[in-house]
Amino acid sequence: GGGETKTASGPVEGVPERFAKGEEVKIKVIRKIGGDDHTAQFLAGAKTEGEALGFKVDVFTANGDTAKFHDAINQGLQQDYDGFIISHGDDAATVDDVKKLVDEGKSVVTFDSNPDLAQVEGVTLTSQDDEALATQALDQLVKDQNGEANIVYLWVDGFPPMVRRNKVYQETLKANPGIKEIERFGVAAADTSVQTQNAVAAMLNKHPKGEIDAIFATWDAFAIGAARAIKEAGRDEIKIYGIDVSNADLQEIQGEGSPWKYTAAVDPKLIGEVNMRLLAKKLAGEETPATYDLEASLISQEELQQSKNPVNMANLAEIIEGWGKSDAFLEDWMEKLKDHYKK
Amino acid sequence: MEAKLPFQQEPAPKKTFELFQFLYKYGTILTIFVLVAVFAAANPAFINGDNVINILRSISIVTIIAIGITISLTVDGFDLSVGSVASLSNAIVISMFVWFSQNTLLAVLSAIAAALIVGALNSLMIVKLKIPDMLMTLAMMFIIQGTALTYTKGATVSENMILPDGSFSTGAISPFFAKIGQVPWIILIMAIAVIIVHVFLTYTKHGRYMYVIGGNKEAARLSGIPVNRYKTAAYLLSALFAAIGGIVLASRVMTAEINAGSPYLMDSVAAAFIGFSVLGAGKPNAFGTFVGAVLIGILQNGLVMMSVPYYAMDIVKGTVLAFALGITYYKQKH
Amino acid sequence: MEAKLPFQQEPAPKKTFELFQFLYKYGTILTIFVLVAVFAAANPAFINGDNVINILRSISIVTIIAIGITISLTVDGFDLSVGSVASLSNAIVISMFVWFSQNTLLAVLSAIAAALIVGALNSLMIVKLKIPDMLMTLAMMFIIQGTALTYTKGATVSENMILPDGSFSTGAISPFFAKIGQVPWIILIMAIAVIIVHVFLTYTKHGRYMYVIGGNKEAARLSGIPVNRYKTAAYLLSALFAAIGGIVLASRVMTAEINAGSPYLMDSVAAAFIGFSVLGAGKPNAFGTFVGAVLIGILQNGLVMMSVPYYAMDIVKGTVLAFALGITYYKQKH
Amino acid sequence: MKLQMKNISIEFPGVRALNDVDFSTETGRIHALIGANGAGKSTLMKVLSGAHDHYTGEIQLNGESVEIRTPADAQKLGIQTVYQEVDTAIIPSLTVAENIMLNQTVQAKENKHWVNWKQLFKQAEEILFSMNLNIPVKKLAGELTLAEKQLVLIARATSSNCSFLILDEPTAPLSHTETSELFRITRELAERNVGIIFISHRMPEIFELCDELTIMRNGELVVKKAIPETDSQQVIEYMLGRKLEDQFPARVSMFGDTLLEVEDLTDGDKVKNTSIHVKAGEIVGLAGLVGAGKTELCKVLFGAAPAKSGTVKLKGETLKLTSPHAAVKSGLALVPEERRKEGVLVAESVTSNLTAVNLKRFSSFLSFIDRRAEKKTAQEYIKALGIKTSSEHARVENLSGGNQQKVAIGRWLIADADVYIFDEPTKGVDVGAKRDIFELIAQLAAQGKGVIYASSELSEIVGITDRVYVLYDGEPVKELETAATTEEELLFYSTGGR
Ligand SMILES: Nc1ncnc2c1ncn2[C@@H]1O[C@H](COP(=O)(O)OP(=O)(O)OP(=O)(O)O)[C@@H](O)[C@H]1O
Ligand SMILES: Nc1ncnc2c1ncn2[C@@H]1O[C@H](COP(=O)(O)OP(=O)(O)OP(=O)(O)O)[C@@H](O)[C@H]1O
Ligand SMILES: [Mg+2]
Ligand SMILES: [Mg+2]
Repeated sequence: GGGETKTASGPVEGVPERFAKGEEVKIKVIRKIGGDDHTAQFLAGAKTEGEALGFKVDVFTANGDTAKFHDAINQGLQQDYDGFIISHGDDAATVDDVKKLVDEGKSVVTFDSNPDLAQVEGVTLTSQDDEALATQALDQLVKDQNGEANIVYLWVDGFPPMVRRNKVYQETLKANPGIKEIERFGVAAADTSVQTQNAVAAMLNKHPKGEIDAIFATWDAFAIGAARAIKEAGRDEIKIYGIDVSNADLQEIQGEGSPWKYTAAVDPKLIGEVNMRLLAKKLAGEETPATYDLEASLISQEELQQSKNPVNMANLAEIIEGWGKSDAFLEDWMEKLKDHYKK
Repeated sequence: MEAKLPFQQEPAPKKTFELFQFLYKYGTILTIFVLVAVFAAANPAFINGDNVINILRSISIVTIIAIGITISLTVDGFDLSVGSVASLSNAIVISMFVWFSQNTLLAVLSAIAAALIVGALNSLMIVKLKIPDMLMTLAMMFIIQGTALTYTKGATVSENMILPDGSFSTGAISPFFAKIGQVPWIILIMAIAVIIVHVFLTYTKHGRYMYVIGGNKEAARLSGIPVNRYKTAAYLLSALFAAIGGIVLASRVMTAEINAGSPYLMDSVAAAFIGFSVLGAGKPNAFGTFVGAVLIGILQNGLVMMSVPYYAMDIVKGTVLAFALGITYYKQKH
Repeated sequence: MEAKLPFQQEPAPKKTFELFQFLYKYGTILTIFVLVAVFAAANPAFINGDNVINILRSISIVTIIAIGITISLTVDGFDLSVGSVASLSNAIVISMFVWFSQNTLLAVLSAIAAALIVGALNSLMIVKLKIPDMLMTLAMMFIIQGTALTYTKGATVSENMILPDGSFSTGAISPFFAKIGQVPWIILIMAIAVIIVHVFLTYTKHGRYMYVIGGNKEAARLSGIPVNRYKTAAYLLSALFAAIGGIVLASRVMTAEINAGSPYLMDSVAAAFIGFSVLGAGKPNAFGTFVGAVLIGILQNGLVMMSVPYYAMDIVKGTVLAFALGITYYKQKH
Repeated sequence: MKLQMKNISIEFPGVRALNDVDFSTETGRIHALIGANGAGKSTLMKVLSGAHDHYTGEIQLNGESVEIRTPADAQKLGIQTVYQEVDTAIIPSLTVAENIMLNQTVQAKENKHWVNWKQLFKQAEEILFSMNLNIPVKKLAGELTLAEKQLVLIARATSSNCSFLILDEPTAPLSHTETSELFRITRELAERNVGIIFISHRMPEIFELCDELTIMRNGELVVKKAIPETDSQQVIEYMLGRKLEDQFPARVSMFGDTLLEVEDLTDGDKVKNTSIHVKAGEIVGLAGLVGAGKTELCKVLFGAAPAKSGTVKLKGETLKLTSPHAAVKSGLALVPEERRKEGVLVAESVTSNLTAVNLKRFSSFLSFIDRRAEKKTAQEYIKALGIKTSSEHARVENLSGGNQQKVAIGRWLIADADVYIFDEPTKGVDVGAKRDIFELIAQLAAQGKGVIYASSELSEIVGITDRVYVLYDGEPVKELETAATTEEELLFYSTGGR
């Protein structure tokens, strides 16, 4: 719920003035897209980190409805929030909204939003490093296939991260004439994975064994659907290279005979956490950068399968070095706050 | 006047306060008042002027689209394609600015023209081929959705977007157009739409004909009303209002995202249906639809304000809707 | 008693081949054959056995859910909540395994029990409070969607997931359960559902009564048919089939994604409506619904094979749907 | 003005409903159109009013050929119609005023776009006033009684340009007094030089009201005659193509034990303090004017409307009248008054209509229906009842009114109940079919069933029943032995006489 966090619980030593007296700090996290695991983890990351710091954190997703997203920002403006995390505000109107927020003296951190936000003073733009994500997955593909492969491209236009990933993909195709795209497909629907599953099943029929070497899936919902379709058809000669990860993805990758070999990802929970810490620094009046890219890692099936225990998002860090453990913007005073609000 | 027929005497009208009759008529409005009271008690900011404007702004697009559905409902039709028509007109109006550097008038007219073509197709198939409206507009929904997607190549259209050939688009959205989606214009447009359609349906011959057709198509035909012509008009109007909704949406978000209009379908249908019973109308009506949209808007806003977790919001929304329906329809059980 | 009235002689039934009568009856099936021919000509792989199985597998969940809608349609109802019920039962069945380490029987039964509660609520409100079914099930759709989301806290449920307290879930999905969503079981389940419901609706007293109620509720009531009981049964059955659809989906994807069932609503509605006219039934029927689902499935699969860009797919899907509707309903115009 | 229809023919799938029919009449006259059920009367009038466009033949006004293919064509020529089935013409969701003014609004000048509500209500009120009717103009038409709806439709028809008025069985739902009121209105219209075409199955009123008559049989014209030149015996012969024996079957009443006992039944509204009983083999009449509460009483007895207090015992056992389902189970049967809405399943086949109330008889283990047995029984009953239908698969929708009624009765015969309740079973039924229905009812009584016969046709009450309760204002005010009473006495008590 709205979170019965402890507020006004007396003074804290050694922390920025803003937090020293234990005054209530209210944060609103507003995300445009929703209904996927990435959203759930992102929001969970922001919320747990914020509450650990003693903030009151409200989260909202507009489930892809742009106008509702703006309604929520405008509504938040009327309420007594101190800071906002805005996620996936990729349209021009977001810039105006954020301007209004900043004019009202609110602190704002954005994630994967309109690059024009850079023009608004005092806002930090964070993003997953989409170029790095795509490059890591594609480089691995090229390496595994020795630069010669027929591939299926699973991609959907219309979303800024997708546009950025596509750019890398096009460059890779240009650089490696041996890589040929023979099919492409992609829908952004509520049941993307099932639709992809059905579509890939049809493609596998069209192209008999030997005609497809690999699939590049620019989104985990595509990859998981493709992986299921390949398993159903028993076409284990095809390898999947994906982007993004969730717990369900990890189970799929670890599964016996899964074709999903690699996925490049940033921990979505960590994104939420880092966003929250950036916001805390802003509230404390500390210096923050104008932009920040979260680092990407490449997760391989091999590494996962070597693990004795089943791997999930929490213990992935034990296998992938540096996973989920960024201490970016983690200040000493934050640890103190966390200690203070513990129990 | 004297009754010569021995119609047995009408029983004296019952003076007892008829609770359910009352609830039927005022149930929805009552629910709104209760909600306002609850939300305001929880957070006084709920009823400050800015928030009222927020709510009105947030329901304006839903209301405009729902008004179109209402018109299709009056002739006993049902237009499921409105959401996709809104998406299409959103895409067209923005692309006219961004890709083709056209002026506001031309951009808006193109969007409306496209919507009217859809409306004409709908009515042709429904009126001439007698395809059931729900089915036909469902099929049309797919077609338009696909058309809008193909038109934009599945990409979001926005200023300075990268075109397929790698260059940037140079067109700009006119500042005048940007006004449409802002307060007070967006609210004014909604108000005008509601008032015009209310007047049209209640006080003009044409509006009454539509109700006659909706009430008994056969009777309407037999009394010489050109039923097909009015049904056609209804689908054209419903497409027109969907287009206006899409244009206002375009101005509000200044981009054309894929399927941007489709989330409005459900809320609009709900608003139009809730509107049936408002003030005991018992039929689709513009004012009722507005009240229905207000109910939904207040709920949405109030729940966000009360920080109800987003995933529980649907429960509350559904429950209040069910509750409003419950008191509204309980009377019919008597 | 003897017929004393001098009846007109019956005219000999016309032997002329009535084209449109024929198209009305066989329009949908004809469309399917044409599509198969076109797709097979474009790519012979389309009609190889594996692909036929692909198609059947891809329509199985839609068909199962659409069968439930069909039952609600027979009593002149309409259940919009099936998609969300499928989501809910998907979430419950997976969580029973993953969170609570239950066995298959218990997992499946819990999901079905939850769905039946929804069905009971729906029918209570519709039958007792006389809330229009579309409205009530719309409200219920929101409620169930929210409930499912709240239950899973808006996250995907999968094996080894992290629980809110930071620990791992240790439950595993039973290998037996995993079979349900695989060929041939998934297709068999669909086939059995279609056959049972077809036989039920066509050859049993209860099915006949449901159609009678759908045709004229008041006349059915005065014929001594327990209308409310059958309406209740219809909503329970529709929820039951939605739950089965959700369970099969769960087994197919082995996770519980948010709102996983909701996309099935539209396709299921389309399938059930297309099914109306199959073989000239003129009313909702299980076999027709299956044919409707096949039509949609073939289209979907064939278009992917022909590498139609995904954004144009909806256009083709909608157009073929409109075309099938067109030839199906043209005859009523005579 | 002279109206002539020449060589009119029309076909529906499977039926040639009209075959070279000639019909003519003039303004200022009241012209009766009569014929057995399914003779084609309604169809001929639908041609005249533009409701069917696929007929062949010619229509002339004053010798000039006119084209009538749409309702608007007919109305422009001043041909107005009140259709047999009121529900096809009334708009239940709109007010009485809008219903009355519908044609006027439609025919108003093209450039008139606004609705003047005040004027609309006023004009509607004036029209009702001129007809001496007291119906609130702001009420929704859906809330009216059947008779009121009928009158509203007549008001609509006469409200605008009207040189010919077609009344298709207008008196069927009307009571005696309402009928005379209607006759007054009709005569006034004729005096105002409107030509009336009047369809009815009630012989006496035709002779009372009309100037001339046209008789149809099997979709063909039989004869046109002036009223003074003929009598009802002859007319019936023309109609049926044979002589009609007695209208009512001769019966020997043999009563058994008391089957149904109703004590102090009250529904808190229309039905008050009703205590009646029915013996085995007895036909008990419920007489009363329209609105006396006959239908309500029948429905309460059948569990179709809630009772407030009172007991109903069947064969000594107290019934729980919670639903028609329960009533049927305990052995009651009701043939309701409004057959299209309540009595038959219009969209279903004749077979499934006939078997619907007793499907159990045709279903076996696991409720599977034995279709062969079902079909056989249906065919038997179609033959036995003389239901005129193209086959047992035909949809009841396409049967004529009288045949629909036979289906509505037939289904209960299959159900084999103990007590049969008939609510106006002969409404809209021709004399031949009426005779069949009386025969059926007599047979039921002879088999030891109890029969309740509700009707506002006093002649029928006198003709068929053994005993009669007269209802006034929802209450049985008098119980009479039929043999010892007369129509006059029944009317006396029905109108509140004491
Ligand atoms: N739309 C239709 N489709 C098929 N058959 C029809 C249609 N309309 C009328 N008929 C048939 O035409 C014949 C004449 O019917 P019509 O309704 O004119 O009889 P009627 O003389 O008015 O009888 P009644 O006194 O019972 O009302 C009947 O056999 C009827 O079944
Ligand atoms: N078609 C109808 N529409 C609305 N109300 C009706 C209708 N028919 C009957 N009623 C209601 O039932 C009440 C009782 O009338 P009812 O029909 O029981 O009288 P009745 O004695 O059966 O007359 P009838 O000769 O019409 O059968 C009416 O006052 C009216 O309120
Ligand atoms: Mg007739
Ligand atoms: Mg009656």
